[in-house]
Amino acid sequence: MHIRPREKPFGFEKPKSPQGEIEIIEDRCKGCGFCVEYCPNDVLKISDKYNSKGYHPPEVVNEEKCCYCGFCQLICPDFAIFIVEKESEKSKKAETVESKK
Amino acid sequence: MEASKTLTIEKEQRHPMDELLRMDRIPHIWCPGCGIGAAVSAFAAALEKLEFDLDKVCVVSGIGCTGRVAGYIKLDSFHTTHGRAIPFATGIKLGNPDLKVVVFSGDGDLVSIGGNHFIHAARRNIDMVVICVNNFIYAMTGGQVAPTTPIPAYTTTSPFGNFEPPSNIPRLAEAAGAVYVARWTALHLRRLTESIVEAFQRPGFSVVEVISPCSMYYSRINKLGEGIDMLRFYHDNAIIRHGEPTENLDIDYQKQIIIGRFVDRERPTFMDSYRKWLSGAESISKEKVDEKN
Amino acid sequence: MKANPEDVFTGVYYIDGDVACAYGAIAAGCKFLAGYPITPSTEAAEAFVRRAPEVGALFIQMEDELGSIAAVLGAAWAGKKAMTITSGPGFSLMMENIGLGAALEIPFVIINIQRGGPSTGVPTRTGQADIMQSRWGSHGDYEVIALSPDSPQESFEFMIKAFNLAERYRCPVMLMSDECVGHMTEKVVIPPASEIEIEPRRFYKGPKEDYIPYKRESDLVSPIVKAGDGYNLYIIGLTHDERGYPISDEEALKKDLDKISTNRYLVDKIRKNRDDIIEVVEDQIDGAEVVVVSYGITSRVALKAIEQARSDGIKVGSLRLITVWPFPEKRIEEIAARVKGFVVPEINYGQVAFEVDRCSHGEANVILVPHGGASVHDPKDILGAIHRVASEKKRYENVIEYTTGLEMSVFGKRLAEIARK
Amino acid sequence: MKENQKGVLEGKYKLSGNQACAEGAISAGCRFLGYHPITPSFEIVERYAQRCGDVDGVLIQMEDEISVLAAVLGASWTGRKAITVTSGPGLSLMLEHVGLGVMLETPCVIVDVQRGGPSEGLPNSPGSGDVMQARWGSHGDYELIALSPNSPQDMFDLTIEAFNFSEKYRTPVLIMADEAVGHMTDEVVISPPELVERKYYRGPKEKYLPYKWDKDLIPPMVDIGQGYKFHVTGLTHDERGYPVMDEYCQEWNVHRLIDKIRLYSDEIVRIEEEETEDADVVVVSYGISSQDAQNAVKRAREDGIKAGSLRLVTIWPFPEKQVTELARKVKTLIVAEMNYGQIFYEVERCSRGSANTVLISRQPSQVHHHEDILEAIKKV
Repeated sequence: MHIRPREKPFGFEKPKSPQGEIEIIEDRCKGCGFCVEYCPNDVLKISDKYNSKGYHPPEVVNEEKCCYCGFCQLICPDFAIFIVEKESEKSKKAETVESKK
Repeated sequence: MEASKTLTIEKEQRHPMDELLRMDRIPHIWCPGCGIGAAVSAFAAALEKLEFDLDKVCVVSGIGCTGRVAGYIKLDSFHTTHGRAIPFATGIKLGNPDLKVVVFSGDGDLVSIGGNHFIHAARRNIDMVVICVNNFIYAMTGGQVAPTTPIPAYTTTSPFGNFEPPSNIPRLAEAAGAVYVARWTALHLRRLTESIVEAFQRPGFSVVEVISPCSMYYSRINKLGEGIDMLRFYHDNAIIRHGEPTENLDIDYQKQIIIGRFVDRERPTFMDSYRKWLSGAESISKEKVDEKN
Repeated sequence: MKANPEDVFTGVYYIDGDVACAYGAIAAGCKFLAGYPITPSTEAAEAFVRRAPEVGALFIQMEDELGSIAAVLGAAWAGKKAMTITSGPGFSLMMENIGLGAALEIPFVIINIQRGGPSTGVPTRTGQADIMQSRWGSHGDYEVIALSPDSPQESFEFMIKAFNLAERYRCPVMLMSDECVGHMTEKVVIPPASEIEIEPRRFYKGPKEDYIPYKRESDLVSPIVKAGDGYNLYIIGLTHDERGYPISDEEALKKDLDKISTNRYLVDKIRKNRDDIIEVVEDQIDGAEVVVVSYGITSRVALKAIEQARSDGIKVGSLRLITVWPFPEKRIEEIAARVKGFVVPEINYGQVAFEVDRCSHGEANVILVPHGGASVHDPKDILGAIHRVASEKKRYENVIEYTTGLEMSVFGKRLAEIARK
Repeated sequence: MKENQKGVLEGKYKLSGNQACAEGAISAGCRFLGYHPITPSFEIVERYAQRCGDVDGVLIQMEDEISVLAAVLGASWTGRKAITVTSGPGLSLMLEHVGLGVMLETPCVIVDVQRGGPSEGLPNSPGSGDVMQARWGSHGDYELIALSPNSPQDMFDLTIEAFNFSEKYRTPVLIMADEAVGHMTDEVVISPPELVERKYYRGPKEKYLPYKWDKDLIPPMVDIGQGYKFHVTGLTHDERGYPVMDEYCQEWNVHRLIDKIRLYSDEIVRIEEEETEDADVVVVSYGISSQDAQNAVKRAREDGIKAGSLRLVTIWPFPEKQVTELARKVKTLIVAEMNYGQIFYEVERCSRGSANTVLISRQPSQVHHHEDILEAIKKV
């Protein structure tokens, strides 16, 4: 019988939580509200300002809650919001240490 | 006309999808709250996952709101006549079988005026992916009744309510011989992306139906709110049932919508059969050309 | 026969040309509309469907234009006055069945709200480039009648005229409107039913057993029956004889097809009756040096140029085609002998202009003022063409294309000059 | 180019007009045939199907004629020369895509083996009732090229010519054959053809604009799948191929589509004149009628009548100048055609009043049509 090695719930590697930044191209937004409604962590809110087309683009209100799942990017029908993924700070530090070595 | 009058976006923000879009044509013409843009996002995400050589992918559209998709995707793209996207794509696929051909069009275009071509392309099993955005209405011409309009929805040409039974696209596709049939909504985008990936991987005629809100005509005439309200409705009423028999997939007005992947099978594609036929045919043809004096 | 008062929405309206078409059709007794959505004609179908229940009419949106026209042909055989509404691309799709309608001599009406072409072109803007198509679009030989309105009021009136002509001559009648007229909103006066003359269908009245489907009366048109009246009709699109039975190819090779088939009548019933059908509006033709031949929306644009040219001292006459087909050949011929030349402004690159040129037999110069569509002419171009014809000494070898301001502003010079380099 | 000649025949063959057309297409390098079966054009498909294996051609029977032409246009954009064959009713269905082909400037060839019309008409009898339809059938304004063969050899030669025109001018080209020519069997000489190759774009990829035309008014083309990522649309478009809905763009686009044929009509037009030098009466004809006309002219000459014959090989663009010149020289132009007057009107227009014009409508039953023409000549 094949014995499987004991695995941690998410595999051997420690799960990385993605880090990033939310970018909103305000002038493309048509104010449909899809991203705000379906953000799992309520990171976004419709803002009070107007863009050049007269719509209210969304704004980031709870950035710390963002899990960078990218659903806002996927659901935006106007290609106006996206996530720029970044390496988490810890891993960055580790990298720099390695490179110094 | 020279390409001078283009709207450029000043900031250096580069959306990851910009590579795949004709940026000189963005913003697109779709209304606020329309789901076609989301379907395009899912398509782009699927292409990213598939890691195809994008030079070898081409998009063909018919006429209508969804018909404009071809004009915004930066691939070899064709905006053809109403209903004839599938035959045009058939020609492309047979002309150069190395290409990946996608037909991206609407329900009226594919099932009404193009219904015959839909059936026969599925029957022949021509290797292409058909993404059918179903918004239950002819939106480009101003909200006329469509072959998918549920009973008794109002449209401008059914001002007293629609009474014609609507088409069930997955069932039609299955019966005609499609090898892969799935239906998602403009909200179930991760699964939609997954489905488009699978549709590309299956050799043969694959159909992915995308239920999408028409915020300007369908929901306004029927007083269903805005695009976002339609998405909320999908959220509450869409039930995922993979492998559901397609006869159960009729869509009733504002009732539950069964979504999922319904058909996934194998059949020889047109080009496979054709090559086989051609290799067998060579001997015949040599015999026949003997009328030389 | 007078119109049915229930069908006529008597009153004064402020509506666009599309809606006027729908009201005109209803007033003419149209009880069946099969259509398919196409910009810019949908307003007409929408108006029809909203008023249909009041008059007991039926609207069906078919799966495509081929289906629409086929349904119209069927409904006409069922005894209903029937029509369809479309625009260029839909019109192209209908061509095969227009031929069938012509061959079967079915009375029906097609409204074509023309848009800029070819192909998908400019769907939301105007054009006049389907005129030749309406005459020659289907394969084989046949003749049609085509009318061209220039205002919503005329759209209403011509719909009634169109149905009357269709019933009278048992042939396809086309209302060649355009996007400009279709979307132009103006005052439309719908008169009481007692003032609207309606041509009833020419039903056969003789004994049943003597009925022969295509037996001609003196005006070359045969009376019609409807399906379900017990005549056991056999109707077929193959070339047929008087009884409606197909003629075999062997027979066609042996006998004189003109005598045994109905083919000859399809053209003759229009050609021989053309004097009764043709209608033109003339203005100051007598003594004119230059005559402007126009139709549809262009005739309204031309008015401005004509007025200006008259004040410049040129004697300008105007000939407006109400019936584009059959073409007023004789009238043009008569005028050609008396004038220096014709100016033909149209929103295409030469269709009716060539017809005018043909009928003038080289006796008058013809200048075409072309326009690609998507807007109407600049009256200045028409005025320029009038001046050119008035001062021209030599005789042209062919239709001359006037270089419009639009061409100059787009290309900087004449396209012909660019190409010849 | 060389590998394209694999399987191409050479030599003398006994072929029907339809078979010759298929061989012509193969010789011209056509490797895609889309069709929907229709009498009397089917022998072209039959022949092509038999020869398909030799030349690696693609053959597909579509569900109707509408889709046939759509598929042909699609195939043409992949770089294959493509052809479709049909007859009157099929051509009526194809019309929308003829317009699309013109708008997208897609090279392709449509063979219309004409039969009696209108509607289903007489499927096994010849006709020429579609010649005006060929020019005016689709909505909107456009120009295209139509050729009219009168023998199997002509079918072969003109099919190659049609491909050359379509590649040179980037336009659909129609071959207006008829049932009689299609089913006529005769000796056909198949010789290596002179082919015009597609005008391809050769500049840098990122600078490619699908409708940026050269001085000859014809934009260079690329194939799908080469990474140009271009967009084309049936809507009125600018040089990028993107839709623009205004009169300037419409003028820019459609005026050129018209002029790229109209201005080059001298290079396109082909006519055959016989004994017109001193003629009083000239019979103008095309297609199968021209054989009768030429016979009748010979007989008339024997009888001492100064008759001549003008055969239109190119119907569209119409040989206006040639007919006008001829009309000045002669007293009467007799137009012999198999319909109730179509090309007759064009001849009437171009004769500009300097010659009388007479129409003789031929019917399928008139096997000895030349006698009628002769009679008409004598009468004049």
